[in-house]
Amino acid sequence: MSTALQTPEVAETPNYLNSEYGWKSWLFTKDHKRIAVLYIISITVMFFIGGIFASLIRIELLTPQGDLVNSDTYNKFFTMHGIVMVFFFLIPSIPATLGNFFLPMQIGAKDLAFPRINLLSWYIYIAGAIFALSAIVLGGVDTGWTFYTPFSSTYSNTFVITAAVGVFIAGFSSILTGLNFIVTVHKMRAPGMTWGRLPLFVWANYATSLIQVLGTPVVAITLALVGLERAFHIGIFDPAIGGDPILFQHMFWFYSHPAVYIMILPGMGVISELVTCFSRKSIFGYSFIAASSLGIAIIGFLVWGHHMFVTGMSMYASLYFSLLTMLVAVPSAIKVFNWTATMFRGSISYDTPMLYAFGFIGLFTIGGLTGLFLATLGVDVHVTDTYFVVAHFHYVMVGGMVLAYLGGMHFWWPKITGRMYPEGWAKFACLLVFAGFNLTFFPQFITGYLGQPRRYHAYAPEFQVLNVMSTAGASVLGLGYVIPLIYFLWSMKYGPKAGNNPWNAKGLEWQTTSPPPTFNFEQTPIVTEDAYAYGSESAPEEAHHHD
Amino acid sequence: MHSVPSVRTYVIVWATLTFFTFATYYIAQIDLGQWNIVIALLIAFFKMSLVIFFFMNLKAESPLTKLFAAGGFFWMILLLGQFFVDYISRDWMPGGKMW
Amino acid sequence: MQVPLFPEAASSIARQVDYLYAYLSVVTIVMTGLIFAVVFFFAIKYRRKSPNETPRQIHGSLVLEITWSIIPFIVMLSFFWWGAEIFFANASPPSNAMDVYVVGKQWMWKIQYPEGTREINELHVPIGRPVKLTLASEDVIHSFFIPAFRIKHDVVPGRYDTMWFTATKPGRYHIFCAEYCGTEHSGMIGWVTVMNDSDYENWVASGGTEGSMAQQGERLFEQYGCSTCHQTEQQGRGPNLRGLYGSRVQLSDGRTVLADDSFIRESILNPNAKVTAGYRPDVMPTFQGQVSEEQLLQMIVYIKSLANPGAPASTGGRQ
Amino acid sequence: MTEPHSAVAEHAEHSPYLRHHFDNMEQQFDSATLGMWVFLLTEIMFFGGMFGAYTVYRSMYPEAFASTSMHMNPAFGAANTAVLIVSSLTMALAVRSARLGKQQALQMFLILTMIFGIAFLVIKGFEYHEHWVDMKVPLFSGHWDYSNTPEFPHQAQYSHQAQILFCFYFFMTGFHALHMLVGVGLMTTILMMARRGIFSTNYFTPVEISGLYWHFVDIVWIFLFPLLYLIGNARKLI
Repeated sequence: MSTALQTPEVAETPNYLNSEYGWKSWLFTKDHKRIAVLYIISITVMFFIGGIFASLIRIELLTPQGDLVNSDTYNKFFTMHGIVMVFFFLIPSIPATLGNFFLPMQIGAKDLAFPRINLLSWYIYIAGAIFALSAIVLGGVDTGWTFYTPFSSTYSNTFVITAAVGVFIAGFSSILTGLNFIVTVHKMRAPGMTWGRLPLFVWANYATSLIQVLGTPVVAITLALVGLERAFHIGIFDPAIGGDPILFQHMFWFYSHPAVYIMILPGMGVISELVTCFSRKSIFGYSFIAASSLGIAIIGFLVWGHHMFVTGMSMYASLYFSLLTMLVAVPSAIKVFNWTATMFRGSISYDTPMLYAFGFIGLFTIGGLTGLFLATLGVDVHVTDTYFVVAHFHYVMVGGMVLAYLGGMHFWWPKITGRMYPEGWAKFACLLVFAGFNLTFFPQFITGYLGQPRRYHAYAPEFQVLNVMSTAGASVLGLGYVIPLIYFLWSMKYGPKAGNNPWNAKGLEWQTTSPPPTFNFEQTPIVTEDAYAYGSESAPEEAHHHD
Repeated sequence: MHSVPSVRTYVIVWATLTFFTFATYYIAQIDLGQWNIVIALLIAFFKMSLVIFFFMNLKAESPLTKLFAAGGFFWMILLLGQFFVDYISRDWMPGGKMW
Repeated sequence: MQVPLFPEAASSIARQVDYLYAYLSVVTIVMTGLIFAVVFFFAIKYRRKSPNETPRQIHGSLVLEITWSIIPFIVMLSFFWWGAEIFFANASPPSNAMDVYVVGKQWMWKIQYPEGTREINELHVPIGRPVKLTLASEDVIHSFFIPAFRIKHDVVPGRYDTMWFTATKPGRYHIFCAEYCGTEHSGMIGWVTVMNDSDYENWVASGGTEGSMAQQGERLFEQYGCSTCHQTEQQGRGPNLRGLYGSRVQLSDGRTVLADDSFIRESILNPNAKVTAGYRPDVMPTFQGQVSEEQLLQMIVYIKSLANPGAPASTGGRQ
Repeated sequence: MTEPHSAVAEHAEHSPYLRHHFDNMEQQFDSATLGMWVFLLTEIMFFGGMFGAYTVYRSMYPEAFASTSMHMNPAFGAANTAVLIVSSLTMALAVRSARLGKQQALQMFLILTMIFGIAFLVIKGFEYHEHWVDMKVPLFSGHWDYSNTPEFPHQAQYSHQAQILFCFYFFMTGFHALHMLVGVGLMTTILMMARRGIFSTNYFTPVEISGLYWHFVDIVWIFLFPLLYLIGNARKLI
């Protein structure tokens, strides 16, 4: 790596960034890499908007009395935090940014199969985001991101329809991304890129796409039904006319449980790339990791009922969903074990992306195992709808998904921009994120078991100590997020040139120049090796000389 | 690229579809109890298959396309089936013991 | 300030849930510790020593894959089994449970006892006796949660839900609404007071000036004119309700249903949804919007009291 | 890992409609077709959500659904089914013409498809109008009444659940009609492309995938017809 940094580049090679200039060249681009950059900018904005709401929630919860804002405002805070983070950050996060950028490159394609649809999906995302944000500006929404009826359809006095329309629209953006990925993986692979040679990041995104395509339409129609019910005071979930509010929950979770796999699966794909690259090892159990991605996607559709054990769903259904939930944990466990085994006898470096991967493996293990608490019927009755749930999904979503996203961003940043980020600051920020995260969310497992219900504006005073710890952790975590934002922006101008392959990584995306040219490759590559062939003769030092 | 079916095939398919449309209409006028819905759905499935295999020419498509088409219906049935895991067992009386 | 790891355990199942939780926690800690330890060990032992080293490649091991699929699965099945055991054992209340009726409303819990006492956000129960709560909601979904008892159940509008517990330790414990229900969700809290038997008897005796729930129900029955058609001594235009509760009713469309709380509730609010065989459907008007959830419960308790043929109608309530 | 690869063969059959990122027309056509089928997958799930909810309520309130269905006019439904099936036939023939390069026939069949599609919407409009006059549109409170069915005097008892079935009726047929409108729009676009002489035996992808969409919308109706119109026709209840 050091050699690469010191190699001075004589002139900028033609690449996707300097091929055209001006805002039009960005807003009308059909290049998947530019669209990925547009997505990175938009989801970063959404992430920080969601983050502001999170900070406000944590500041409010410093004291048990609920004295900072009134309860109505607080309810809007957590609702907007949920809606923005789930639908406008987590779901598009890795697929629409890193996936959009690197999935075509990793399979040796010039672009996604439908570049115009790809651009359209970004515009749809922006339209959805505008609706969701206008709901905030108009006065907020207070239903929680789950939009449970009949509260959302009848009782809430806030801008539910605006927010629901935003989510509805954003759903189509997600569908189009998924559709594009599926077709691209099937039809656009370079010669020699067989299914058995696909990088695991591609497998993970493919599995994610299946969920996006199969699940998202159901939540779209469900939210449409809620919107219609709200607008015309007539509908199918209203108990007064014989409707069943629990049916709404079934329809909502049919998508929204698999949706958590939309969020985490691509993160798992990133970790497979990181662990192999920074251990210089071929992945342990390639086919098991690939199959477990598909397994998670498929079984993930069968387990949604574990959100509903105390809702009055039939207890036989509870039994069924509990058992299947145990089953879906197996492929996740397989992944964790295989990543760990990959490091065995490797050549492990401590570059920032690998630190994030370490963090991911640990935190995801905690997040996954605490998920089993919630799948276990006897315990779930007590801990569901408490802070235990909040802690669990933040361990998976923030400890898992956001760490993977940051790890992937650091890993591919030199390819995206052609520049290195400052390593020292990056390690420091990674440490802050890890420490701040644990301090924020670990205490919530305890408050949860002690019985603090979630979505409480004011809480019983005995929970205060743990809540203060959470808030303290959140401020560290917040700092850990702001630092990368600053140094990434800084590095775009002042970062040292990265060279084509600073990590000596395998994978087709590293075989082309940094930043990549508009059509990714000078000539369509022909693949002759398995993914992660770190032992093969195109040895690290050789790659240096090419720079 | 693909074989092109003859006009004759299309017309026969259309005639069959129309025939079954009226068949389903008239059968619905006869009280067959629970069988009314079964027959109506069987006819609908049959008509759907005709449209998919002939009009949409799925029979000439690749196995991959067939897999995706079948997957859609499978997934919808899965959605329904899992709704009914809850709904059919709501009234079962739980004994105190598990099994 | 001391931070406990477990909330107070004040019901018969609390300790069972705690043991299961402890088992899950131990497995989690051991597994996480193991993964952390191995990752740390590998990271240090196999750290990159020279920039150009190329480790020997290992591609996988079927034996290992099968091992680390099967063993976790068996452990998870043990979670499932134990959890399902507790869940099922507590699914339906014992037949000798005493009844308490809970109505959730934005943003309070309204509690009635068969004896006629009514409270808001306060629940008094005797120690050592199974208590069955019948839950109804007037508006949105709420969730009745008593952390010290380790129980929780959603309160869904348009239907009845039940939950039960046996308190084991005198004291005052939190009641929370656990399902987000609107502006003052976090204010929808209360206290359950567990009392010794004698204290409880005294407390019961001190309250309730409006008569028992069954008596209140009977008054409503007169007030709404139900008794014109549903006569208890002879056959009226509607079915005789004596002995109805708990029996199986033949419907006009051929089905039979159990005459339970939900059936009676539906029959009052939407009388024509399930019509008893031999009766005309369009005779009885709907009472939707006229009776509150609390009144409905009183009428149900009254009809329930008619189930026992020997007992006079107006002595409702406690066994 | 990689080596340069000569792409001469891929440029052999170069068409002006081959997009830069595809190797050849075959790949482009296959991608578009697969993409459409994947899109139809999402459409199945979109309608599937409604069909799922419908099935739950129908199993909950079978009698109410049967009696409420008496308000529908199966003659309209059957006529519309027939119209849609004819439009599917003309669409299939349009695709066939495109494949064989018969440009005149293609345009004619596209116009016919549009006519039948619009006929469907017009019939649907009459039907909606009839429901409106009949006070069966659950839009504004006080403007609906489910009790006036001469064939079935006891409808009043089901007035609650009747609203549910009518909600399904309007949501499902409404979303279906919306899809028909989109389909007619697609046909217009394709027709204009055909008039500009874009299609050839080498390039007819837009016709092919619009055809798939059109047939799918037809299939949805094939299910809506028996599920909404024909529930209770044979039942003489109570």
